[in-house]
Amino acid sequence: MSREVPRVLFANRRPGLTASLAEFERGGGYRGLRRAVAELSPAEVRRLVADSGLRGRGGAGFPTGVKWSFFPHDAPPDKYLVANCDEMEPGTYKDGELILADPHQLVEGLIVSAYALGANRATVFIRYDYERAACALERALAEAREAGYLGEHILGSDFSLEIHVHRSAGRYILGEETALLNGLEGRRPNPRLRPPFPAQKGLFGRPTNVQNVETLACVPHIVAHGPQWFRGLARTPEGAGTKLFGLSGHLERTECFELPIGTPLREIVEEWGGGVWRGRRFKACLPGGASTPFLDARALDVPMDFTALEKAGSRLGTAGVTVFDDRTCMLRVTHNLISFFARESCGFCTPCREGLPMVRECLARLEAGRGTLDDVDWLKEQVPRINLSFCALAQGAMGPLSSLLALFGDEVLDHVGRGRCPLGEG
Amino acid sequence: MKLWRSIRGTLDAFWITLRTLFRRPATIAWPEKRRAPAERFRARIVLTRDPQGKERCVACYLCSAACPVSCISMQSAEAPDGRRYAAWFRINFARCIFCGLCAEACPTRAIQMTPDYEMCRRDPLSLLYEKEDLLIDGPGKDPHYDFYRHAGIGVAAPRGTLPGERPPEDPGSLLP
Amino acid sequence: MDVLDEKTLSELAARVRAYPYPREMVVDVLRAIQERRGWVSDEGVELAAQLLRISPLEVEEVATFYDKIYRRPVGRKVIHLCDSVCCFSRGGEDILKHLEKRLQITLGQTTPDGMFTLLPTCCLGACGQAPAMSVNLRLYGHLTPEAVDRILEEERREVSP
Amino acid sequence: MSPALLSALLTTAHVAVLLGAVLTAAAYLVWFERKLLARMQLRLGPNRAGWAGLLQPLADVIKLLCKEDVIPAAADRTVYRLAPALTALSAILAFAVIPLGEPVQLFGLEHQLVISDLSVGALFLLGLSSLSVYGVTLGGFASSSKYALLGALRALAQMISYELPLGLSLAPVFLLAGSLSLSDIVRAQADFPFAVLCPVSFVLFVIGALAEARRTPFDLPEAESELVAGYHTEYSGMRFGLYFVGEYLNMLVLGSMGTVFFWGGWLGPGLPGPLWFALKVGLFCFVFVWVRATLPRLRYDQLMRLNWRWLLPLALINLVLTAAGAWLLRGGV
Amino acid sequence: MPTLTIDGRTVSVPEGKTILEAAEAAGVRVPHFCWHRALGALGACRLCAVTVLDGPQKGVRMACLTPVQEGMRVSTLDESSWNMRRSVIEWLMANHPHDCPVCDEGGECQLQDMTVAGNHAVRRQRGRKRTFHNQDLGPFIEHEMNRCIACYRCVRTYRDYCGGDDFGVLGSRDRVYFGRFRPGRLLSPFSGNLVDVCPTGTLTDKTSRFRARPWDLEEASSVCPHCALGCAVIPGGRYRELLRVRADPRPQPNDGFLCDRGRFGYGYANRADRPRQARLEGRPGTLAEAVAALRERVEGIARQHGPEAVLLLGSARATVEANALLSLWARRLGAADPVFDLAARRDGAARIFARAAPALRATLADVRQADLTLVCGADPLAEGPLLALALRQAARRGAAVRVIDPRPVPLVCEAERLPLAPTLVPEALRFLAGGNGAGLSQEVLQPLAETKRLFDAARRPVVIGSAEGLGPDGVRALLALVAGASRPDRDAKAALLLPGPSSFACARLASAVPNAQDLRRRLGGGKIRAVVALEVDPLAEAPPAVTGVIEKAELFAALDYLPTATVGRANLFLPSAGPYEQDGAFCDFAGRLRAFARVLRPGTPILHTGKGNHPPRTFSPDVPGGDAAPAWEILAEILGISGGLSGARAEIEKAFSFLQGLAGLRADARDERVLPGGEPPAPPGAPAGPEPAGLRLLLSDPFVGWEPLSAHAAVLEVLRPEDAVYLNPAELARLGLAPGARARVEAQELSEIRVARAADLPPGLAWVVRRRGSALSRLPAGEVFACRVAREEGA
Repeated sequence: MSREVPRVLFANRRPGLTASLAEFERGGGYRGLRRAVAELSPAEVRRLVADSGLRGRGGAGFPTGVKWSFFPHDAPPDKYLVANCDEMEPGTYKDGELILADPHQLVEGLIVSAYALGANRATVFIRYDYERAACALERALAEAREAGYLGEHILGSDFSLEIHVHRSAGRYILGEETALLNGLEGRRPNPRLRPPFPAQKGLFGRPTNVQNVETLACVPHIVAHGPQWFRGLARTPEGAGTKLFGLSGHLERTECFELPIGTPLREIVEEWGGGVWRGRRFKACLPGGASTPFLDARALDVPMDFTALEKAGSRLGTAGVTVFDDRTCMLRVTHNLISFFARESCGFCTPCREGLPMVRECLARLEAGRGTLDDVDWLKEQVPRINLSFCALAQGAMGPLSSLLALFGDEVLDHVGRGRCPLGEG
Repeated sequence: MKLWRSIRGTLDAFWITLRTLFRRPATIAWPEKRRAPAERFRARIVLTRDPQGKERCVACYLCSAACPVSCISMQSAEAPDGRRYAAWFRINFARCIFCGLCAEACPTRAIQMTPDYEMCRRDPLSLLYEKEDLLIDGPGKDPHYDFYRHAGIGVAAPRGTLPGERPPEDPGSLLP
Repeated sequence: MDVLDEKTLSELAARVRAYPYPREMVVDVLRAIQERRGWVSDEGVELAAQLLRISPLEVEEVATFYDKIYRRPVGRKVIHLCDSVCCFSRGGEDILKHLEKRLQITLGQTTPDGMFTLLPTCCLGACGQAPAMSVNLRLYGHLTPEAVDRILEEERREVSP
Repeated sequence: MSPALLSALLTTAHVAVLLGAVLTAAAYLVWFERKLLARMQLRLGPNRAGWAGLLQPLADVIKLLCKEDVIPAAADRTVYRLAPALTALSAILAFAVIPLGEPVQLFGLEHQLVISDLSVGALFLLGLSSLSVYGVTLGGFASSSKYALLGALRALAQMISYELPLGLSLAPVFLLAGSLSLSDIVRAQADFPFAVLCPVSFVLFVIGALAEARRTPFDLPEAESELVAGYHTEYSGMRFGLYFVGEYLNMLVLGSMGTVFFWGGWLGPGLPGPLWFALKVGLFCFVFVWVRATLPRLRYDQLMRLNWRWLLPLALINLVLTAAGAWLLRGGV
Repeated sequence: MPTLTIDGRTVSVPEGKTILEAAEAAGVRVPHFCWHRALGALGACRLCAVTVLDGPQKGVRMACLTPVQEGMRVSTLDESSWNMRRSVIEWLMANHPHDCPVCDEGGECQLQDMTVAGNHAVRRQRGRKRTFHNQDLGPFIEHEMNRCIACYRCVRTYRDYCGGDDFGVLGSRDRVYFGRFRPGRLLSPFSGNLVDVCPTGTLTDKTSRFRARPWDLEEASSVCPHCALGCAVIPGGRYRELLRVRADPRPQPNDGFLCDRGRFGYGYANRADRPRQARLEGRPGTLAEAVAALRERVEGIARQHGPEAVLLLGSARATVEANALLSLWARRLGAADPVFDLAARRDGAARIFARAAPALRATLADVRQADLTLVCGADPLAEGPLLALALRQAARRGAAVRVIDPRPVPLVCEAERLPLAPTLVPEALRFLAGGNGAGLSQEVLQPLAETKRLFDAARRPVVIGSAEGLGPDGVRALLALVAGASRPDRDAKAALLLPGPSSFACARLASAVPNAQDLRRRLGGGKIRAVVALEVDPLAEAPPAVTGVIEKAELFAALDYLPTATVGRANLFLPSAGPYEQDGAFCDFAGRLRAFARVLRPGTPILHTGKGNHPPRTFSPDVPGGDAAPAWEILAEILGISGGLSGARAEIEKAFSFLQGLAGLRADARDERVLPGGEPPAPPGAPAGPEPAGLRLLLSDPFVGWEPLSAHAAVLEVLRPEDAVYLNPAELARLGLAPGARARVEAQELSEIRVARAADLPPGLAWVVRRRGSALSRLPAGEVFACRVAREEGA
């Protein structure tokens, strides 16, 4: 907190408190909505968002404007907008923080986005464990409805919207947008075959747009302040806006910060995270949640931006930065990650259902020092093949594994050579 | 040079046959003299039992499928404990050529070849061996093999209790 | 029927009537059933099926998929201990060992007094407070063995003051 | 008793003894071949009938006589019946001109140890060997069976083809002996057997003889792996026996020819002439068996190529060279 | 039509097809598990990996999900896709049990094939294998969950294609479980398809469990004899025992699916009590004796008493050839045409439909492609189960399904119902065709008008009726409706459900004279002295007026392979061969001749001759119980026709011009010939009598229990319906009957005790489901009788 940073999404954040409607409005809330409804056509809103360079904050980083351009705005109702708050990726907790701090931002974002897309029904899909956030959101929805921001004829326009809150009951796979739609429909939440894409046939066979909570929260700010302002927030020319970075792992301070896109990793670790804990040294980190490839110390000066991180061999993902100190066995960490993915697989396609548990067994063997060089070779050949899975879950699991073999291959071989963990663990 | 080699090659052969003429014949005059066949000798076929004394044959029809002269026929049936067994099993030794393909095809080590080769009869019908004629009391070769302990379908022991198996999965389990 | 009380049942039935696709309420109905009994029994699945006008199997397909729908009996408090990478790297395993020792059960089991069921869970969204666990949806972070002891004590007291 | 009558009686007895001896020899040649082959293949061979299986030929004959004589329904019955006899007959007739030794004094008469010492004995032999093709071919055709037909066709082509090198291999011998009488040919070898003088002829003769006798490696007409039994597939009982005997008689005939033409017939030190003759024929038979135990069967195209591309030109060259050599030796007159 | 190259073979396929389908067309086999021709792509197994060498997305792709593009170059042999497929096999085999020897799928197992094809010989995993508990899925399907590879084919078949809702996938990750909520019988009447679609031994046929390996089975292309739809099947038998029936995987006509009646109803062929020996006046004899006796005695009676003394009964389940030869015999004797159906109403309806223009007759494929289907007075699930499945496929494509029937007709798809008394259905059809709807009440007319709007808008409507339900008047209205609606731009078609696999041909063979009605007159004359029943059971199917005459006949001859009541009573019995034991032809409900080939020779199964043990050790040229001959062969012998089947067929072609082409039919080539239309019979002079007053009895057929073949299959016992009489709840109360009470039902001098049940029926109607052997079941279905239902006191 040594540096002055713009505060957009966390402007109303106070520790332990949730901003009320009054607080939100005091800070300029619902200005974007008012402007959109009163001055802009839906197409203009979409244009603003496209110009702002906003990219999805849910992990894939797909440009929101492009995604919206696929949406059939002119199709007859029903059209749906879904806010994805099934935030179950290890290392990621920003959406929960966002809703708890300032739920109205999401509500406004949903309304403006629904206006832009012509959607007449919006649903917030919220994970089981975010019960507090769900309650806060429901309260905010009630307040908004009371204030006329929601319901029939919003702010006197002929635009109407209902927002539902759907509480889930666990399972990481529901974060995948088509699985989420199946879950919303009350079916088994397996990912769906694409095409048809949700924009064509989504919830109940109707056009549906699924967006991350943080993405939606950015939309009213863009409408209120303009795309140029939003682009100017970032520290790299390719980037746009700020980003919620959830810090975790072996850092002195593990909190969620709003920082401009493009903030270098070193600054995040050393200044915002307070440096690696217990005075140890940085060994590696997951820059964007459990499904992103590891970065090692050589990548500390990479700006945390979608394109720059891709060049560095990883992804910005959800920007949940998990840091590991130099006493950590990366094989052990990968084993834990793969266990997570294997357990959270929906069991639909073979590579994920059968392949991941086999990789987990193999890593367990290696970690216990019972592995062989054949096991290492076997792991290497699994990566491209499991990557051919049906949805992105198993592909996400291959991120850490492939980077483990690429960056920490010697450490893995050390396990085989010594017959135990070289770091004395396990 | 090539011609010379051809001629030498031909003459060599003559030398070999001529030399062989003065060697002791390998053939012996059975039945005056008898030789003890090796354990792997392929003669009369038997059906063996597993280490628990139960029939090894699961009547999978693989031996009859492998048999080049179609001398094996059977009918499989299911026992109350879920075991598959041969309701009847017949080998027509009048047709059998003792090639051993049946024993090779047998996935349960039930059908085995023995060294007993002296089984000529004048009446071909008496060479039809039924299950009771074929079944022996012991496990024969590979005495410790027990197919159902490796099959993985919960016949020899309750599901998931054998060394190679995990306990049965419960899709409704509380554990994620 | 003992699975749901009359009031909830009629509320749910009313919502079912209002929805064009009643099936989308399956998680809500199951959670409502679970709220009353702590878990969803076979009868609960059948009731949900009846309510939603789908077959019990179709309810069961969904119920067995979600890990927070309990299809087997649980204790009065369900402890979900996060075992994902952030909590794991900050000593989550030690907390698990401590819990197992303290409650004398292993993962998936319920204490003999029917008080606690100990279950692992994937990330609770409390990575900043690792290691973390939740007890009946109440989140506890920054766990230490001492804190765990205190929490267990408090949770126990809440049920039987 | 008039000498003419005595001579007639003697000749009759000679014929009878020769016939008996030759047939017995043929029968025991079978035993000899089976035993020899067995030993060359590390087997025991016939050992059940009599000591060392010596009664086996007898048992075989009895068996063959007792067997049912089957004639295929579609067969040409007359030719079918006749054909085996033709084979055996042509082989037996050959012995009429083969001299077994110098004339002996019997009951005061000089008796030739040959039934008829024809001045063109050699041609007679060649003619008979050509005739034996008929027995084989007609038998095969008359059987009305595909195997028999194929066997017959093969036999026909093979025997006619190999007659050429066989005949041409003998031409140098006639050249050197200056006679076609077998006795004269034998006597012409008093100093050197022709095998030494014209080894190429001898080799050609042996190969040709093997082919004429349809023996390994030239046993294509009865290649059992392809044609069951070739031209005699359909034959059973004693008719089959006749073919069988014919084949072994043929062996004896060819052995005798080899002995007469190349190894000086009955000539030899110490032992009486006929014994020498028998020994030499026996040696030939041994070689025939030895070849059978050693060489595999040729393919049909190889068989034909060997004859037309190698043996025939070689025989012609040999003839020319021998003629030239003889001409030079005699001083170029 | 994009053109692409697969493994060097060039192929053009329609736009939108996937690489996998293109490969199939090019003759390149791409390994797959979850893809299924009728179910489409899913993308779960990931086995169909191929390498796209040239195309918009290069690299390893799933063949089943990648649409073809012009100029694509695809390799299935490329190392990277080959490696992917190897890995998929390795993953699947890591937990697959080592039990192929005791698995019934062994020999026709796709996983086995793929494991061998993928060179997977050594399990590289050291981990322990996953296990599951199995469920009892009832008497038809065996469940072995350990063998499952989670290809999801079963769920998609059972739920999506067949419309069942009690089988699905439970759990998640690597413990997904395919089963039911609770153990128990699978309730869908199409559950047997799980056996065919499961690529491993997870779901296998319990009825033939452990009986034979596929390579030992004698199989042949055949036609299902259980109803008139003519589904293509491949029965398999061994040791003279019919062991299983599977659907022909080819798409036409039944799309590779079968109903449980057709699949599991084969037990009649193996019954120990099946009559296999000829019988003359109670004395066993040879077939030759019996044939000679039959000819002499029938000809004798015809000479002595005139040809009208001979009554020949044809059969819906005998082959077309046998029925045609029977007709020919009647001609030669100078007797009246055989009676092919004892139910006059059904017979009349069938004869009209059999003469309709071929273009108006819908096939199963037409039903699947339809955009509107009307089901009037028919119960497809009972009378032609695959038609109900075809209806579901139409509904899945978005077709509306409307049911006009007083009964709560069960279907496997969503349908809108309009309960209408059977007598009013023809009028409703006339209304749809543009009639004024006289006689229809206002509350019926309103939904009918809505239906008419839909019908007029539909481009490919199919109207489905049943011969029993519609009767002659209804069929006329039905044909008039579709004929009037057919225009160049739209294709309206009609389907009529008929009782048996030869019904259509029989109806065509029957002369235009209404012979079933004529029968009453002939029976009344008391002239009948000889009755020949060809594979028909009049004693169980005909009312007492008919059976009384038959039983009194001087000669009562029966040809059959089922142990029916008729066979028991006949004084001359000739064993005939069952449908899978002969070559012959059936004729499906759309009038297409369908040839089938012999699977087994007739004979007592070794199962019975060996009494569960090995067959006896004797040499004999005779097959035990092998005296039976195909009915057409017996009749050809009687008629003096030589030359086997082709001789008989040539003779038939000569005699019946509409059967032209019969001789050229071949079973394996799936030859079809459509019977031409003809001049419909004149309407009967007097319409059916007035509707009886008071309580009316309506009979209908069940899925299992009436159809003669499956009624003799013991394994289907569980599917047999309860002996119940269904009444409107108000009616029940009026009669003083509680649901579950025993009630005596009387109609037409027949009476029977049944359990009273409430059902969603119009008032004034008592509904009884027929069961072979029960008294009321001798009444014809479709007609309405006055009846009495009263409480039955006492035990």
